[in-house]
Amino acid sequence: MFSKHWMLIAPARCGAEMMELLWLIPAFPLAGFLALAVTGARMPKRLAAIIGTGSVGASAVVALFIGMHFISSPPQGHLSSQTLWTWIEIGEFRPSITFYLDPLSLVMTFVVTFVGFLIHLYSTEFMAEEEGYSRFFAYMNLFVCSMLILVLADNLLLLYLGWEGVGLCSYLLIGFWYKDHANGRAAMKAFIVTRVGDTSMAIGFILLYFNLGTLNIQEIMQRASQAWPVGSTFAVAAAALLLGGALGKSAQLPLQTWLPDAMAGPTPVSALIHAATMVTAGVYLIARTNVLFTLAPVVQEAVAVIGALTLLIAGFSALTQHDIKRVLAYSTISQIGYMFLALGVGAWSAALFHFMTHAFFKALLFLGAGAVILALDYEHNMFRMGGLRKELPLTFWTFLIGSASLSALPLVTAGFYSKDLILWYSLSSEDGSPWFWAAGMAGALLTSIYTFRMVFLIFFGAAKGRVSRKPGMTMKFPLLILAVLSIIGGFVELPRIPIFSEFVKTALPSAKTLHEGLLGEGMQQVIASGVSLIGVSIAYLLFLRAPLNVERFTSHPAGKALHRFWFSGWGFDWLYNKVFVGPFIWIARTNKDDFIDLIYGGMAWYGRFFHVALSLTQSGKVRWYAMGITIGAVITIGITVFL
Amino acid sequence: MTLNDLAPLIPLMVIAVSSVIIMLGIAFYRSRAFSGLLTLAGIAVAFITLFGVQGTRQVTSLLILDDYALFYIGLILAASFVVALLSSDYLEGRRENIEEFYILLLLSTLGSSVLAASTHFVSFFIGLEILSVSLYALIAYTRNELNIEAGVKYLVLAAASSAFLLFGIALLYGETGTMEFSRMSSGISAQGINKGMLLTGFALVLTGVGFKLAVAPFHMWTPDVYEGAPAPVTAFVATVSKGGVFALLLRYFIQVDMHAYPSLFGAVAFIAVASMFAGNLLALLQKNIKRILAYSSIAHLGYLLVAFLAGGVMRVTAVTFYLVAYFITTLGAFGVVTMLSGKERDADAVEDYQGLFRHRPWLALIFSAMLFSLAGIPLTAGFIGKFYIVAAGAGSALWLLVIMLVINSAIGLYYYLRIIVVLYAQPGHSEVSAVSSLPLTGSLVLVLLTVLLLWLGVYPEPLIEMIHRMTMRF
Amino acid sequence: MIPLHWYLWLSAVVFMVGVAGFLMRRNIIIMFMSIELMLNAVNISLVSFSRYLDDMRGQILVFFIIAVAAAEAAIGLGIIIALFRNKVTAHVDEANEMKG
Amino acid sequence: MLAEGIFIYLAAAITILSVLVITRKNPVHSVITMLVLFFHIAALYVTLNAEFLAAVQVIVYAGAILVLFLFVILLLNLKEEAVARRYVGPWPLGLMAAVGLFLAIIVSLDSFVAGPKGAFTTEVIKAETNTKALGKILFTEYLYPFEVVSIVLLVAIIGAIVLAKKRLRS
Repeated sequence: MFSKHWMLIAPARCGAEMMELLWLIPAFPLAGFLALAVTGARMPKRLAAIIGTGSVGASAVVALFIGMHFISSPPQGHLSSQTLWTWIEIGEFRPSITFYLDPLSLVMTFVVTFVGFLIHLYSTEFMAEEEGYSRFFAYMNLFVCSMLILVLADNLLLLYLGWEGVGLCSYLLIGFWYKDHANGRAAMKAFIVTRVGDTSMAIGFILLYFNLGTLNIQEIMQRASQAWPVGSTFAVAAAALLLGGALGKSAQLPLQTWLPDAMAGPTPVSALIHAATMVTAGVYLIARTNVLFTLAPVVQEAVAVIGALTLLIAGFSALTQHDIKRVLAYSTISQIGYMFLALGVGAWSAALFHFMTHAFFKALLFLGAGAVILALDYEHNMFRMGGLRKELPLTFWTFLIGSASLSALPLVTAGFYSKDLILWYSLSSEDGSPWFWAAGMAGALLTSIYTFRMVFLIFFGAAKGRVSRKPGMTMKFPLLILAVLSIIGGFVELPRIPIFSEFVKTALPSAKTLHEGLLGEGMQQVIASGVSLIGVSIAYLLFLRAPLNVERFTSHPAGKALHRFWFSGWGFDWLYNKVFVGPFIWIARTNKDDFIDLIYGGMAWYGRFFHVALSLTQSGKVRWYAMGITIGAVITIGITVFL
Repeated sequence: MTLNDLAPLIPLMVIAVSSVIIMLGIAFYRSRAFSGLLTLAGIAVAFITLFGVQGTRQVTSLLILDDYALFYIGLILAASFVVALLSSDYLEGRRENIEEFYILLLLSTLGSSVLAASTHFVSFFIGLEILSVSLYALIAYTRNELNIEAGVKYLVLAAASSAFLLFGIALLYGETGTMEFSRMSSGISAQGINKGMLLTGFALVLTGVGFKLAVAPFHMWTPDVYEGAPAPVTAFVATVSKGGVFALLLRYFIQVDMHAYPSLFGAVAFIAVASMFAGNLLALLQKNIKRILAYSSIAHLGYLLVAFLAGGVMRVTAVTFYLVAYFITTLGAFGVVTMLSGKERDADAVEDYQGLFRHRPWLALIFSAMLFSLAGIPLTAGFIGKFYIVAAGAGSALWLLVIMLVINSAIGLYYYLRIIVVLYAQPGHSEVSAVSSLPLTGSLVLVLLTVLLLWLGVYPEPLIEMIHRMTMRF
Repeated sequence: MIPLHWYLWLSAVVFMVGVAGFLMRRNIIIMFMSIELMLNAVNISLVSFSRYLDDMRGQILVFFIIAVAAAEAAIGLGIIIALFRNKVTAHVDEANEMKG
Repeated sequence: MLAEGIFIYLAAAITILSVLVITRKNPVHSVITMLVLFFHIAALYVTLNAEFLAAVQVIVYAGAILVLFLFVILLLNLKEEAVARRYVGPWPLGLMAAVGLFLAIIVSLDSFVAGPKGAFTTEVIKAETNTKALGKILFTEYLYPFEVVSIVLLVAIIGAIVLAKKRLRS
């Protein structure tokens, strides 16, 4: 009765007070993390699952309510912020704990909480056999909390807190199975490579703070556009430094090497962190600070170029992988490349749109891959799979939907609409160029080839492994929901009905299109559809119909070399090993007794020396102490009287 | 001098009266629980009556009950409340007749509170002596070899340093003709400031106060006394006795306008730098936790003096906030030591803590939180405190001191982390970690302190606001 | 009238003798007596200031110093007895279990 | 002239006696010397118009504190201490530190200027007697510290008992 009553009141209460609940969104996962961390392994698995999943679910519900309210009765200026408290206050340095909600952060929050919730739900079953069950959920909750802080942050310091928080959780979760040293190494690699970017970003933040005198992101954007003319050195430097951070976090060229190795973590982790949310933090950062990038056209151009290159390079690499998760990892890099391309040509909302659809279908693909991997007893190699269509029908169909969406099969898939938008803007935008468009098209072709290569290898052909475990309800349900989202998620932005970009336009300026005449939007859609369909056919021909052709190609010396080159991710790891790691180790080795060591050694030595020397004064003899006081008095008198 | 004057002194009187009640109570009925509860009640009542004091009340020329004094008295009372809670289980079985401990504890709290409210050399001296005299007995309370040694050392040196202090007071009195802080500056300006004898007086006062605060070069007693005293008493020495003295020092030097004497400023700066280096370097390879904490407290007082030297509105806020953070952290750290101490000896060797996380994850986490705060890691109260000090120092352009502070924080990090590493290492062979069960009150106190520590690290604004309001007068 | 400086000199000399005794003698009881000497030196200067400043407050402080000195002596001697029970020595430097 | 003469005698006696106090081998001798010293200091107070303090000096210092010292010396029966070495090993260092402190203090002694004068001139005190004048201030302006000093004594009593009491055999 009470609940009914409450239901009646709730909509009325949902009014202005709704926004007051914003803080609950990150607070729930934080509470979940604390509860799980505090009780540790003592907590029963069931309870850990309920707390871990429930906390994210609760914040998803709050996000939904707030989102609905935001859409139905938008707050003034289409943004609202909630200041919880000011952390410290010293002059201009006034970092507050403030959450800032505008369409951009709302979309991010929505995706993070919903996809996060589904992945948590999936994990309750996926991880059921694992040791450290509650540890897993504690990390995951902490991750969701950090990610929400990151996207809701109103100032640079809070954003940085979230940024480092997700980095930490990524590190912890990649190395979740810490008993295997390779996993620890992968975690370390991810941490160090992203740290390169983080450092650059931190310097950028400091530069912004010292030049513009505020930490508040909106104020920074305002002041920057007033203080810095387009193309000024400061704007370029700041944008470039922030870009560095974005490249590291989003695994873009040249800092992309960590992501494929990050697949060492449990599959839900890969789905949540390394596909749907964290890796897109770079996209978010650039979108959030889009004013800066507009002020620095050079850097914005660089974003587009990097995006185009990355999507191609990663696409080729994905083509050759055996490990199903590595295919998806390269595909993620490639898709984020699309988002960067969109950002680079000023199609901010297209990037965000692709982020959203990508989160749906890539999470779906990872979760589907997880189901396959679990079914085949942790088999990752696609060449040892096959014919799973019959055994795992639901997984097959959902995986197929995800793949279709990834390959942007026309009309029915979400990926089609988002990718199409990017391709269109890469050509028609003021900053676009046919080259970008061509790269995007080539990428689209690659995408559908490697995606359907994956589908054909796993689900078609002869069965090669025995299915030992079939997914239960808690794993199926998220797959279904995500599959639905992978289809209908695209309908919010149809070519003539741009609901999504209308919604976010208060936060992200709409793209300026110039060369309308070169190629109509409809024409370009037809071409894109054709390309993806061609890709699927090629995959069908090469990997299902006549796999021999591929083998013949790869057994040819040149083909072999190319295969190896792509397989190893264009040799970036090799290159970095030779250029950075090798010399670094060499310098460290040869320098072992050299002067840098001498500085540190010397400092330690002096520390020890003074410690020993001063320790002699602590003789334990009262007389000596009294002498110290007397001499101290003499010194004090000496300084005060004679100085 | 009317009854009306008496009203603001009620908090102090409550403390004094409850100690007398306990003393009389002991004569008729000896009971640890009874004395302990009376003590806690007395402190709590005194704390509550603090809120009854309205406005700034000057009681004769000796005491002032302004917001600043009330804040510090509140802090002191809270700290001794914690110490009283920690000591009840600790003392059990360590000596017969532990009820007198509470009388001494209450009276030394009274002494420290008098210091916080002093505006006159006479009340300063008497407050200091109440504090010290009861500390002599508290330090040697359980009467084992180390206790007595620590007690003797503290007694001999404190008495001598009191003599130095008194000589300084006498010289200042002779030069200015008054012992009131507020009238002293007018007395000085009548004299012209750079009088050698006046400065000698200041220097001698600084010596006496420096001894109590345990700053270099008057610091050498600290580790021995900290090690030898019973763990809760060490917590008391480290917090309550220093808090009162520091409150007084701040008030005194603000009222006589220390910044008018560049050389005095130089002397305090010398003491600050010497304390930071001495404290941190001595702690570097130390193997005894109590001694490490002693050395670290020397360094922390050095940091505090940096803020003390900074001028401007932020000085008092920075100092006070840092002291609050220091109180919480120190009480927490010594609380952990107290809880782990066996009856034979205190748990003060670093090896005693090896692998503590495996036996007692909670205690290890709390201890790590305290150490993080001491090291000034973000999201703890210690970080905010240090941040304010750096900001205050930088605001007054004391760059050299700020750089020294930063260097020393880096050195400090080393030995704090060293302990933390030990906490999470494989367990060693120590009888201390095998203490059967932890007393409930102590555990609750520690949890509360940890919550406070994190709370202040994440949400320090209310306290800062409060400090700002309370100390606005300066 | 005798110059105030003379009293100050006397006070400083007695203080020095007190400090010297405190730093030189082995016996802790003599050390205590040295502290009393220092306090007496302070008292001499305070009483003379009081006289020369036409102000009674210096004498008040002396009064308190004497009272406190008595208290310190009492507790000091108590602790000396405790030390003697433990170590059978009045040589305070022999109590150095703790150092470093 | 007489005043100067008396001062010079008292100052010389005080200096010499205090040196004797810290150099006697037998602690009992030190105490006795100190007794004489305190009488001289009391006499000095009398010349400074502080009769009350002179009396307190004799009663409390000589009568109570020194007796306490004597009592402890006898109680502890420090015969061996009496024949042992008088000074600590590095005593010259201690002496130097003491002399250094002395020099640091007296170096600016000449710059000493007495502060502003108060209301209690010799005539006022003569009219009122020293004790009465002292009492008046003590029991008005300094009433609280006067009361609080009793707490110092209380602490001392409790502390001394706590520390010196014999352990119970349980």
